[in-house]
Amino acid sequence: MVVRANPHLIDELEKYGAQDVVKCYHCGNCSATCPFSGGAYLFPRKSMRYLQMGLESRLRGTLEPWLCYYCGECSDQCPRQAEPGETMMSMRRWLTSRYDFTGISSLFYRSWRAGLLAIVIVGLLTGLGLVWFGLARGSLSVYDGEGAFLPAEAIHRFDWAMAAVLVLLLGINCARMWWFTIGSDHGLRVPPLEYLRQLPRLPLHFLTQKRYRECDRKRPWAIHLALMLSYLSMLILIMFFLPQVQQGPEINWAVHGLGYAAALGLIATTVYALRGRRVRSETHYRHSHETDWIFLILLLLVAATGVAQHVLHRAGLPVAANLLYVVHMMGVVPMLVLEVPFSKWSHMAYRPLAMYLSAVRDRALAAAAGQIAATGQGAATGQTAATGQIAASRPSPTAQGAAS
Amino acid sequence: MEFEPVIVGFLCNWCSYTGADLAGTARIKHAPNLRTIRVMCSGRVDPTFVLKAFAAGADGVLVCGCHPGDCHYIEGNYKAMRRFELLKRMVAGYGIDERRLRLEWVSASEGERFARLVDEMTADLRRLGPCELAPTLVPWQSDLGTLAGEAAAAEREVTHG
Amino acid sequence: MAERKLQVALYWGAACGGCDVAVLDTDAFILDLAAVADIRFWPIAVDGKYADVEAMADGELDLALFNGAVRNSENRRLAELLRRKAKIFVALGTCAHMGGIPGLANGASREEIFKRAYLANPSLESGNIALPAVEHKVPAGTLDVPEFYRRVHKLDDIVPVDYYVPGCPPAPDQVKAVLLAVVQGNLPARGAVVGCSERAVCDDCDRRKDEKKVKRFYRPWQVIQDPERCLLEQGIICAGSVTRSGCGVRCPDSGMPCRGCYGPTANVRDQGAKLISAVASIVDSRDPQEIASILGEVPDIMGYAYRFGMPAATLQRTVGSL
Amino acid sequence: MSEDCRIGVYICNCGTNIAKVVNAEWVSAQVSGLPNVVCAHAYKYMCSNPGQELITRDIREQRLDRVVVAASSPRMHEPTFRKALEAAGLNPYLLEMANIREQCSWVHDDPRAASAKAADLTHAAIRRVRHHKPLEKREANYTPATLVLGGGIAGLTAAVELAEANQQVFLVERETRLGGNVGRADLTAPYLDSARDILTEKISRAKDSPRIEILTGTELVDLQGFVGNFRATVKSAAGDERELPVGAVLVCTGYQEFDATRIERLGYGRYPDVITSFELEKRLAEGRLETDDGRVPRYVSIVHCVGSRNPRYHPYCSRVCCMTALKYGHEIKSALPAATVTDIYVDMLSFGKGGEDLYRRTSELKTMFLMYEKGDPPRVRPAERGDDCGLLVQVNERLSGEIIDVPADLVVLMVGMEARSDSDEVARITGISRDPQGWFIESHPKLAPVSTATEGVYIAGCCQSPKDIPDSVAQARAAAAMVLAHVARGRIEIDARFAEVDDDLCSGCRMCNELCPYTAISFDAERRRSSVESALCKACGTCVAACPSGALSARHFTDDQIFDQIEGVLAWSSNR
Amino acid sequence: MSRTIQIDPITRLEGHGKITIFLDDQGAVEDCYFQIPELRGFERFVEGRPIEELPRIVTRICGVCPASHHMASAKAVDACFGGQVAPLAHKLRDMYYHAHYIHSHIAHFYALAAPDFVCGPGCDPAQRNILGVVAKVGLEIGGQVIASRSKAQRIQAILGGRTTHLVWCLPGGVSKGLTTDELAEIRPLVGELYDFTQFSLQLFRDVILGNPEYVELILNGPYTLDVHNMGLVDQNNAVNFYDGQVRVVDFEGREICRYSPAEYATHIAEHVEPWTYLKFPYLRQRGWQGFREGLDTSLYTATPLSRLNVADRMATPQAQAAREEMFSTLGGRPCRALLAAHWARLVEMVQNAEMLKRYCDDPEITGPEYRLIPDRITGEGVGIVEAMRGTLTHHYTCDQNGICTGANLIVGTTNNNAAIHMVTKKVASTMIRPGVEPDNGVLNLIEMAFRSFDPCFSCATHSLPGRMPLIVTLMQGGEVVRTFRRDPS
Repeated sequence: MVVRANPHLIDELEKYGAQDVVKCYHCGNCSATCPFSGGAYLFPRKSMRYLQMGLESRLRGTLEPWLCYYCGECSDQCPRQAEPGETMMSMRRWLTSRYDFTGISSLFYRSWRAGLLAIVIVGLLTGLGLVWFGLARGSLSVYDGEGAFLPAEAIHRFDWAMAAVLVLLLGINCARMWWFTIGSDHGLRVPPLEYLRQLPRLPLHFLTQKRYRECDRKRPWAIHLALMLSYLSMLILIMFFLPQVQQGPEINWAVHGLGYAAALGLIATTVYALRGRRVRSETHYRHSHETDWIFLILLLLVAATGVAQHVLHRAGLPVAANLLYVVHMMGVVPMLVLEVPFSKWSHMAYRPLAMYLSAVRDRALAAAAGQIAATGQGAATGQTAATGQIAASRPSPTAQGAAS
Repeated sequence: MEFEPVIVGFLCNWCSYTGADLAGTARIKHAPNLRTIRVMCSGRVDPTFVLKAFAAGADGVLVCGCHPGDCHYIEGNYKAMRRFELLKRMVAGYGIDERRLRLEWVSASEGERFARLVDEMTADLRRLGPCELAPTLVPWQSDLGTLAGEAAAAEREVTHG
Repeated sequence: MAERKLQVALYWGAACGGCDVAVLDTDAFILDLAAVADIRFWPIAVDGKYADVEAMADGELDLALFNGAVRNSENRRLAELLRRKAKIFVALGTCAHMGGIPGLANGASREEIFKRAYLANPSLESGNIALPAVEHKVPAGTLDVPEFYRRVHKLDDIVPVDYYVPGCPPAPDQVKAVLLAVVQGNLPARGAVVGCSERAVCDDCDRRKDEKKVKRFYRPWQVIQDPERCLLEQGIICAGSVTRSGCGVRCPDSGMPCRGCYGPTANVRDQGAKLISAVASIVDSRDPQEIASILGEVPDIMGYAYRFGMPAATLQRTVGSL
Repeated sequence: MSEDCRIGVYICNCGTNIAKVVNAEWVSAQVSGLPNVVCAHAYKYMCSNPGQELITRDIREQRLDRVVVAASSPRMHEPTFRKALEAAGLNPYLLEMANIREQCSWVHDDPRAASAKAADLTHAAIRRVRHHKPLEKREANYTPATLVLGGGIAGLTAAVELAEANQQVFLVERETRLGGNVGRADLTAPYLDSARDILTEKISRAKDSPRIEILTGTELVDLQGFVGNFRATVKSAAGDERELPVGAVLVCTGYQEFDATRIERLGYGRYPDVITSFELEKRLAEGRLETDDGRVPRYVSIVHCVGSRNPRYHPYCSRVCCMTALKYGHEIKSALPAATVTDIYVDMLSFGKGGEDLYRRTSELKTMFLMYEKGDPPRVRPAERGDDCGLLVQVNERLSGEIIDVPADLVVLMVGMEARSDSDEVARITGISRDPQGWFIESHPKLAPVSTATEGVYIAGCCQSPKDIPDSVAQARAAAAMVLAHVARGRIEIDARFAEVDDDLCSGCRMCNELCPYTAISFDAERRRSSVESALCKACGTCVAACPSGALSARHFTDDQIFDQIEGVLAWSSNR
Repeated sequence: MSRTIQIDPITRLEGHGKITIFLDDQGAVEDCYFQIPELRGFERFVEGRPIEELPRIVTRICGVCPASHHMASAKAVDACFGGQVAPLAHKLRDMYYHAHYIHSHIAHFYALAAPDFVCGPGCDPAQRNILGVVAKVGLEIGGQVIASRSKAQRIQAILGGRTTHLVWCLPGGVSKGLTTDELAEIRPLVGELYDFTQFSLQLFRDVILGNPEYVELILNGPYTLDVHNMGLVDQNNAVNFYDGQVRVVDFEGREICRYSPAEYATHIAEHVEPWTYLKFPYLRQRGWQGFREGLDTSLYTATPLSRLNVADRMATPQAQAAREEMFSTLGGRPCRALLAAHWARLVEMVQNAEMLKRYCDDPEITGPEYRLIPDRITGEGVGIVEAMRGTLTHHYTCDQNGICTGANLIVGTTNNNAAIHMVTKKVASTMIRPGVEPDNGVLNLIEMAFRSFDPCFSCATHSLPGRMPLIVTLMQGGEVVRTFRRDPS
């Protein structure tokens, strides 16, 4: 089937951070160095090719960018400084924007200002809302218990409400991802069972970043894992133990110990990342899309304010603690509302999903191949049977007539 | 012991002889049955040379020149080609097997091809055996010595055969 | 002129007698010769028997002219006899020089020749199986005939020859010239070919010659030849260029191509090989197929190449055994 | 043949190169008994100084007058040993070599057979050398004028070079204007400087030079004579002929472009917006980069290897197209930044100085590079309704394995170079040989890139093979240098090996006249004899083999020599 | 006791023969053999040659009558190409052939036969040759003889470009015509030759008929044989040398058969004897009956005399007159006196000269249409002419490319092989009587038997290379007791 080349796609991708794709002349070094490249997935080269040729549909349907962790090996090996690693990164951004049905994602990626503005607005709205809510039902000098300015239960309910919305959005995008990569490929028939059989991969990859560890470079994986686990544990604390977390002023180590570790992890890793991006310490830090900065800063901000309001509360300064709490929420809410479905944060869903889907896809292809082989054989045997029949029927002219 | 044919080769200086040298510098082993005579061009090869070679006892004669169009002398090899057309008929007229006389094009870069050519022809001639020019080449005295008996034999054969 | 008359003998081996006629064709010169020479032996015209020759002292003859090739033991005997008796032994004519037309027999085996003559031809007594025998008993005694050699030999295969007078037959004037040279004793170094030109027939041929390029060959019967133009250029195989002159361009002048009876010039070792080399060289084509088809028109290579010289060819080989 | 000649035979061990297979001692023992052999030695390295001294000493002390060296290929060391003979006051041509290394020890394993063969070859050499005659090289004057054929960049360069070395030059150009194909170009790759600048400089220098006579609208119709003494006949468009005496001829007749209509699927000739590189050059030069109907193209597709590297047309690479195409990328982008350029190529050959750099720079301009399968050129067809372009180029894209449509308003075909249709004529007149594609063949692809089979006739530029401007210029200068080298020597040395006619034997049959590719044989109609102009003769011997009356003989390759050689090689090893 | 007589070799004829005579104890002839011992193989080695080349190859069968072979061959080749020949070519060939006849007959009569009569059988061998003849008749006449022969040769040279070994004839015609200038050169020669034929007849009358001893020898000597005659005749049975039908007439003048060339094999067969290489032709219908004379024999002669015996008339007036004179002198036709062949030869010469005259006056003779290019190859042909020494037959076959695939030749002298064998024995038995020592004369008389046939063993032995001397051997118990030979001194 003939596909139309789109010379302009490459310009589009540049807005998502693609750089020097044009320089690539397909020597294939990148694919050669990448430990994951191979078999059906010849990235980064193949994706680079689609990109250069502007084969949008092909690009939208590929899972390859998600199979890359941007260890940066390929970019370092590239004889043309075509930055394949970064191109994969930018393609992930682009893909995110494709999956997102609202179009918000592509808006944010193409203009960081819009993204930032949205964050600020959501932040302010959150602030105002909380202040109004607090003053209406309690006093600023009370941190917890009766008449608390922001009672934990209330926040807890709010969190769950928000989570529900996010999961819905993300779910839809994931569905679209499935549709682009497998669903719309009518040539591909997936045995339904495979979806179940491959399911365990999701949590596995989500929790262990197993695949990331296979990269030759281990440090990025370690950092990423640390960040990811800190965030995860923090998320669990908040989603399930918020009241206990907010109790005080005495420290409940069962809960707070974990909290402190997570916070430490978050701050350490974000600081590391920010510093890295500033001094371009590593290949994957060499190029930073605005969204990268926003995300990290936001994350650091949230972590820092969270810790701060906690300390103030313990220090017996309820007013200051409450105010900081509000500020903290002003970071948390936009971060969750905007980043998770529409931006970088979404990859924590897409990546494992990509692993899962690619596995499913592979099985499907393998099955198809087997099918062909089988049918081929069937045909062959059928044939021999036929000839056998003819041979057998040689003597009888009628049979022969029938045969012919 | 196996019969070892002797082949006389007329090689043009610019392509074939150089090709043969190349086989040497590349150490491409081949049968030691060829005896090379260098001429400037395959066009220099007078049919008389070939007949002379057979008369002097060669079992085969190999004439090599540049590929058509590549002749150092522009078209000497075409002249060789034309003469060969009649020469092979003359050699056949002498009752000599056509496989004993070959005209081949070997360029300066075809050391391998040259080596294979020599091997191939040597193998052919081993199969064919010596190029018998007798009985008429035996000195006439011995010719006479055996004549009477042969005449009688001939007569027997003719009359009773 | 010498006091003592020149002692001369003429003899024919396997020949047609044309050479002797050539001597007779010197006409009145015969009488002049008779004045200065005793013709001691000349079977065609003068009485005198072998015995007379055998009786001579070695070297008694000043000159012996031997024409004809050596086909049988009788020819050989006479060749050796005359060689012994003669101071100057001359091969007269093409047969003695190169084997001549009878030499064409070297293209066939003795058996084949016998078969064709006595066992397979339309006018034979039906059912004949009789063959001539070297020895045959008759009631009164035994009859014999000489040994018939396996092939035809040119004279100097048998005995050393001092001079060669080529031609089939030699032009009478040339014969006269040679005899005069002997009489006057101004002969070149022994082994020379005399009574002919050093150059080829083309030298004396008046036909116009241009650069030669032939696209098609014809057999003499296929075209009316242009009497002004070189026959070879007209595509008619002519051996003039590979043949000594001296004949007087008899054949080309009568509209027929030369077949080479005077033999090759001094530097040419094989008249036939030279002929095919020359003829092939002027074919006007570089395309193998075309070359093959053009030269395919030329029939009977051996017959053209060795019409008069098969026993003198570089490569001696008759087809078939025996 | 000199009956009483005294031959010295020297068999080389060549270290172990020969000795490891051929028993040199045995060979020398074999041949030492042969007639005329005065001495036979086996020695470690004959080509070494001591080895050569061995020869020279024997020549002096043993009064040798013939020498046989059995060693490496004569193509290798013949000059060496000839010098040795000369050093000892012996004519160098009294040497004969037997090749017992390249054609014996290096290619055979069986010592017995190899030694026997070596002995045969040596025997043959001994038989042959007896017929050798002292030969003297001869000299002829050199006419200090040069005919330069073709007024392209190569011809101009050579002409100017020669003129500035005070040489008379006749610059013959078939067209009415100088400049050739370069004159049809706008900018040049890879540095994008103007072709016009390059040319006008050369042309004006040529025109201003008092030593260059420029003959435009003129062509060469005949060339007689030999190196240093040619007589070239040129014919003007008007039809009047003129004979020029020259010492050398430089052939710089260039190339012609491939006819793109031959590849139907490219649509050249069918769609007005499919144009050749030369047509694009024209538009670029005129500064109007637009489609046929005057629109500004948004999409430009450049198709490489049109007629080149295609088994069905020309197997070779035309060498300049890739760089030119990249150049177009630049020119188009700079003219129309909005336009997108697509380069559809087989392989991107960006060899040489600045090439790779130009490639990178062009790709940075977002040129889309598509690769197609050799022999499967893209198909051009009109765009469908609703497309934002005039044409669609369908490419079987190798790198992605996709069949894709590329939008195009203008399709540029990088037509390759091919030998001029009249190259056979030029070749015939000047006695140059051509390869199957019609390009002129140089004497040696590596060591003699500008000389030809005819001494004194040189080739430069694209008439020899496709090449870019720098290479053409370099070749032109090299050719000029060859000429000047002759001039410096002043006289021409004529090889002592050539064919000669024995006037006493020639019967004027004219069999040989047509055979000589160098027209060295002339016929004197008055005397009815043919004769060889020895200086023209290259000693191939074709005429000798053909001469029916044995009047022609080839010096140093006489019948006697070859016949004895035949007897020699067979004397011992023949089965009879 | 028995003896062996040797004559070694037969001289003054083109070629040699070998005779072995066995004498019994009384010295009477017991048996006598005439042998030819060689083989040249023309029939074999013309195979594979282009058929049009044969006329110029077969001339080498005989250098004395090459034109006969050339003409017979040319006619056979014409037939192989379908037989169309330019009419003018026939005239030119015939004209040439007449000149050739004159040359050959002069040579034979004066150089070979005349010595026997002019000098006499018994004279010194050293004198018994052309030079002897010249000495006898005088240098002036001798010169005239030689000159006349060379005139005949000259005419041939002008017409065909060559004398010995002609190359002139091509299928369909001849390679060159006759120009008016050439005719102008020929015309006077012809006149002189005619005069010379008359002179020769006169010489014969004077020298031979004037000598009763000779007349006796001719008429009543042993030189007669009761065998048939063969010769070529035209449609009204006049003598023709170049073309016509072969007629065989018995020795009493009755026609036995008359056939055209293509039918030769149904009328003629060849018998092979193991003691000679030369075959013995005979009339096939009558079958081989051995060497016997008589009305029912299958043997025949083909000589000038046979030709005159066979034909009813000569083709020209003066020749006819000479013929009448001869037969009346010798007692009517047919004549069985073999030696009369010499006379017949002179009669033929007259017809030759007269025919030459005719052609000289033929306005068409210098025309341009002397050759047709054949348009087809039919593949087989027989050509017959009268060679001086008898009827000559060439029979060829060829393939579609005109390459010869087979050849068969029956040559003049071969026809006479049996006759020679018989007459030799006859003469020997009469001349060699018990107790009488044979002398030169006797032995020469035996040779004379040959010469009457003007036998050409180079022709006859076209299939036999080299030559044998005639040996008359006297034998006892298979042993050569003594070799007889004439002593020059």
